[in-house]
Amino acid sequence: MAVLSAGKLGPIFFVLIEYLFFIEIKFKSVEILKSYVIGDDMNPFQLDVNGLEKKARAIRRKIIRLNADSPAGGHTGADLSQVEIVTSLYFRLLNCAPDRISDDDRDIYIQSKGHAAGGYYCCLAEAGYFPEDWLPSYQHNDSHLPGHPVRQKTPGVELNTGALGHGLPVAVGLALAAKRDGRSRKVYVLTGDGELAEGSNWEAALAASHYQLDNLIVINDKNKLQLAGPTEAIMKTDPLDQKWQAFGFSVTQCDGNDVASIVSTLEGLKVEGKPNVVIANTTKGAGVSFIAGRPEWHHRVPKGEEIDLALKELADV
Amino acid sequence: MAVLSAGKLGPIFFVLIEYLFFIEIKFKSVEILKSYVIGDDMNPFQLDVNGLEKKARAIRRKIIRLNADSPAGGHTGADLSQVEIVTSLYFRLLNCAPDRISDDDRDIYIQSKGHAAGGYYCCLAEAGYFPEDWLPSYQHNDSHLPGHPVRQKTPGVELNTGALGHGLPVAVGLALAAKRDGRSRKVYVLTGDGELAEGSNWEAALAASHYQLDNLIVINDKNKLQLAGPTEAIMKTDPLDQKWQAFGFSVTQCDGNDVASIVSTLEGLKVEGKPNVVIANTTKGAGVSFIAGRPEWHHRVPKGEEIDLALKELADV
Amino acid sequence: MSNSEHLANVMVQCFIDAVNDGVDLVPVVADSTSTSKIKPFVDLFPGRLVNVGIAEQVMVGTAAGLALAGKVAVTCNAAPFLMSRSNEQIKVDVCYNNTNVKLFGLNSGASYGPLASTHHSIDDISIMRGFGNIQIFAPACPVECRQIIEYAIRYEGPVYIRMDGKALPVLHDAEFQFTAGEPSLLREGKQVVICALGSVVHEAVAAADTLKEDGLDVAVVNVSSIRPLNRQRLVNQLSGADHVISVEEHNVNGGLGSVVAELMAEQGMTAKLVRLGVEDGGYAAAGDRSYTRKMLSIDSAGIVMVCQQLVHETLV
Amino acid sequence: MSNSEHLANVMVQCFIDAVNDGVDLVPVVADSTSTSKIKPFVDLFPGRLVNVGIAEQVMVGTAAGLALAGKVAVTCNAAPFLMSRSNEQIKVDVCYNNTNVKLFGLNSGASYGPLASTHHSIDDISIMRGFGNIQIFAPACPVECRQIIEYAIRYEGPVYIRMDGKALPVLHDAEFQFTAGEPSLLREGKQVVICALGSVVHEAVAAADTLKEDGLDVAVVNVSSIRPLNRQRLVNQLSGADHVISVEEHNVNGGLGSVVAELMAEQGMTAKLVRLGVEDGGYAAAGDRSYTRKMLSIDSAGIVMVCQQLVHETLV
Ligand SMILES: Cc1ncc(C[n+]2csc(CCOP(=O)(O)OP(=O)(O)O)c2C)c(N)n1
Ligand SMILES: Cc1ncc(C[n+]2csc(CCOP(=O)(O)OP(=O)(O)O)c2C)c(N)n1
Ligand SMILES: [Mg+2]
Ligand SMILES: [Mg+2]
Repeated sequence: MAVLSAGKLGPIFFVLIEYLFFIEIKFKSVEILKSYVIGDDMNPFQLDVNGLEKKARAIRRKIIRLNADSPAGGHTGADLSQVEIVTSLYFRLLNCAPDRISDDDRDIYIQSKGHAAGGYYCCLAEAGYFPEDWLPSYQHNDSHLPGHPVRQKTPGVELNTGALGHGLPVAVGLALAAKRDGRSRKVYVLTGDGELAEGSNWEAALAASHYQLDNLIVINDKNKLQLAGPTEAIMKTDPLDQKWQAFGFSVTQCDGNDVASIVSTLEGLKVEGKPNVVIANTTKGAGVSFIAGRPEWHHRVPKGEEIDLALKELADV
Repeated sequence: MAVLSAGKLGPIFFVLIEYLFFIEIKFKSVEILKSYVIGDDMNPFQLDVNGLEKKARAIRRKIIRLNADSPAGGHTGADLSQVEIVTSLYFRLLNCAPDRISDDDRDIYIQSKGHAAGGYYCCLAEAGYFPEDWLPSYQHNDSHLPGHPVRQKTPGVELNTGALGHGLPVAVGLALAAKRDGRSRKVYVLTGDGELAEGSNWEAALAASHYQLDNLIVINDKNKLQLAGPTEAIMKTDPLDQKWQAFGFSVTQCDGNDVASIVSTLEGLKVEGKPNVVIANTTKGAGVSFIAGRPEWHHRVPKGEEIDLALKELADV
Repeated sequence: MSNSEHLANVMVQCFIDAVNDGVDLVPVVADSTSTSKIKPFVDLFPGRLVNVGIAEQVMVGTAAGLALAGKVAVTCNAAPFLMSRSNEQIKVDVCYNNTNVKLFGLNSGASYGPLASTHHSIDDISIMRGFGNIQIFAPACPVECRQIIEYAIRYEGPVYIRMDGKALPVLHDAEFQFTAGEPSLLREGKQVVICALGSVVHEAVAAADTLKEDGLDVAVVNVSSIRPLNRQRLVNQLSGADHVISVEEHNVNGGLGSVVAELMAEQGMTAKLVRLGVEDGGYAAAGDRSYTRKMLSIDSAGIVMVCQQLVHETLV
Repeated sequence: MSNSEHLANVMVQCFIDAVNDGVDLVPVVADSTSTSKIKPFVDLFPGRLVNVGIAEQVMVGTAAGLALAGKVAVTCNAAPFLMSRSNEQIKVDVCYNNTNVKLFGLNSGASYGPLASTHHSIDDISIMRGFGNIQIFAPACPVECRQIIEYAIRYEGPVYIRMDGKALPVLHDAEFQFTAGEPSLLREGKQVVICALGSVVHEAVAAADTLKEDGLDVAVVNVSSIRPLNRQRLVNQLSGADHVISVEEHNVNGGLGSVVAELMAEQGMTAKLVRLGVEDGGYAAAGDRSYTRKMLSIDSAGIVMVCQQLVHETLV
């Protein structure tokens, strides 16, 4: 209920919602999540499950086109993996809007898995942070949209990332500052699962727990693949839940390619003196049959008829 | 029984010993640990508990004098904290000897908490790795014994350390090589407890577990103090056992200022596909009443009458 | 360009040859198997590669441990993460401990062009020059690369090799014999001497050839060996010129530009130096290689222009 | 020397003054409260300091996050670990993100003398010069130090300040006014110009004064501002000399020695440069400060000797 109470709304309705998800009934196609009353200090979209799913599809289509147009390859699998997570954040959960990108109280989203910049850009464009027609310039010379996020170039980007394992330490600083300044801001960080082998994450985890940063929410895009193959085979980071627990985090799991599961999990997080981690179980390349679960799509872009095939699979029905 | 079977000795006697310790009877002053038959490929001292305790006292006296003589301060508390650990290793457990410091099959000890170089040197000198009369040159210009271990300068030193968090990653490489080469060698690493905030340790822990390095033994000198004060207050690394477990280690605890507890724990370690960690509960500055448990002795040396007071407390009875 | 080859392929072939020759070589990667194009090695020698996952500190620490145990440990991953993420492991575990580790900085410089500055390594030579013990090389072509790696594998001690991320054409002929420390004169000329290293040596050579057609006499020295360096040889190669230009896909601070500047200042040479590369305090642009180079004036056209201006100024 | 002060004390006093002035300054340390002598600050402003434990990566990352949230974040810990362990966090989180973080490299150079090379930071200026955006300073005395820190706290953007680990006497008089970028001429002279930075400026001044008694005319320039740097001013200060010497408790590569070399080579100066410091590929000896400096010829006696040799050679 963290986000909610931050939004200063009555929690009763959401307790109900939370309960519905708790008993794990997935009304995926039913409009069960009612919109908030939209205020200045909240997410301007407030989409329900249906709306989020539609957005997710639209963002996926953008991802396919963006990568197909890229002159320098792209991380299609990583982009697709996180779609529901970033969609849920930008279209419902984040207290942030394109016209409030410097608001001191806005929620912060940090794309620690910076190589999925393409997916991040498509979401930001869809949410109106910059003009859609920037997307075809992805990775072109002097583009507003380089191969990894650069805050000086792209409105809405909060942190230049690309070297893995940088998001969480910076998020610790942001969350700590918010605590000290008495701000309601929350700080969300999205990491990969392979990325969690970086020791910097565990340094930050210790500090987050030590300083009781319950305004910090780490989301692990646990797609079980990293660059060279399955995380289990390359460098096992499992059991993730036990690691986070031992490092003082409150741990929740969700289906990271299911907006209902993500939303209910994130809206249900407790604020009780511990940083939160959500292990989002995902499929790398989710949404496109011939990309999903295939390690070779970590750094590969759709070509030729793959483009149409993918777009067809992603069409609205 | 890892160390033992490496030493190719019958395990029956030690099962008994293990049992005795298991039921936590401390025969500290009784000679319960019989000597091994001394062979070429084992520790040349093979001291029993009495012998180890005597050595520990001798090493502590050396530590007091060494630090008192130092022109550049010293880490007296950190030196004293680890005495029983290094004494048990060098005078009983390590398959290494002054005349076999380049033997490819020797066990390796890595002093990851390099700032306790003084304590390390005193132990090495006591074990005959270099002349005793080098000790007063500790931290002098161009000394064989600089303020942190330098393998090019001091016989017996395996790794230049001093920046915390370097020992374990290197130990992973050593242990991995031993596995691949079919060597019986074991690799021991001593870390501090504050040191475990360094992410490099957890990177190495993942790798050690992934590569099933059961020839690797990490010992945490858990004295509950770091430089600035109590580890709990500065940056809590607890619960250590849960952290190591979640990172795939086999975890044991012992009283790190009790040679019997250390020896029985280390001799009782299982070799079953997992790296081992021994959480050695110690007191920083152990053995000297006015140093023990005092954070200010992290970087302080005995002066004036403190020297005699300390030596008196450490006299053989 | 039919004889172009990607330096990583050359590297992997050298590894294979070394193991076949009985060298106990162990590559260590950090999830960087594709970056290092190591598959042929893994296919031939399964179980030899060590992959520590996305963890550069332990990659280098592990390599140092393997080396202490008698292996020839070679790390292969992207240069920017090697330099920065494992900086202290290189400083301490490799250089200070003087372990027999060979560090390959793959896709160095702005090879990763559009991936932007987290992926650019424009300070690797500078960083290595600040560390003790380690030898430092930057091959400019596949032939030289092979010989440098063969040398490095046999040399006992730490070595850093800066590797470009694109296929490079051959520069040296069959008789070429690499000697550690020797800068090689690729084009003779007296008016301007261009010193370059790595892949931009090709830009320098192309520039010199263009300028020759315009009647300008421009030398090109390939300084592939940064440490050791036969300083006297380089001094001889520079002396007599009115102008010296250093060209590198690297910051103008601390790398080749500084090496040349140091020599010239120590000798009190009257020639004037122009250092081309990433300017003080700046970054390489995110974009394709030719764009990035153009922005830095380290493509052949940029070098030509700088040379012409310099010679023109001298004449005026 | 009655007016000697430890630079860390100056630093902490500046922090206190800044907070009292309403600056939202947050010091971040990595178990380095004693190293940074921060207790008076903590006593006055309990709950303001952030101690992340022995974890330099998260120290710098956290500082960047605090800065993004509007704080003036200052990190205080030993220079060697800052430079190397958090190298990529400085590169990315501070420099590339251009965050308002001030990095204090405490006990830099060989301040930690007998603690040996893991504790020496003899490449920090070189490393910082390879990064973008960040400004770089090395104060030589408490008066200058205070003014540099006051400037840095008000300047919006990343700054690195190299801090010596010993009490240093005052060099500048009360009227001294630090200006970022300005090298200051401490002694005038025409035969030799000594450029120095940080605590060895005192060695250079002592050497110049000794040499003056011997009738040699030696200038001393304190290059406390490495970036920005008024290059033309430094060129003017150097021009006319037969010899230039750079003196630094740092590697001769990439730091002040290279800065001076680059300027001289670019200008085609005929003066000859001698770079004093840790030699290429070497280390500073483990020992007390005077011993270490003696070994490197960067103590006043060593500098005097080098100057005498140079002038003698010129006469012969
Ligand atoms: C510090 C660092 N090391 C290596 C890389 C290269 N790299 C980019 S993506 C990637 C794999 C990431 O896997 P994971 O974290 O699981 O993210 P996913 O793509 O699966 O979402 C690697 C190794 C990097 N960007 N940064
Ligand atoms: C990378 C690094 N950071 C900081 C230090 C400075 N330092 C030396 S000892 C020490 C405290 C160590 O505490 P702990 O690990 O608990 O060891 P103990 O002395 O208690 O045995 C610190 C912070 C260092 N040597 N290396
Ligand atoms: Mg993954
Ligand atoms: Mg401790």
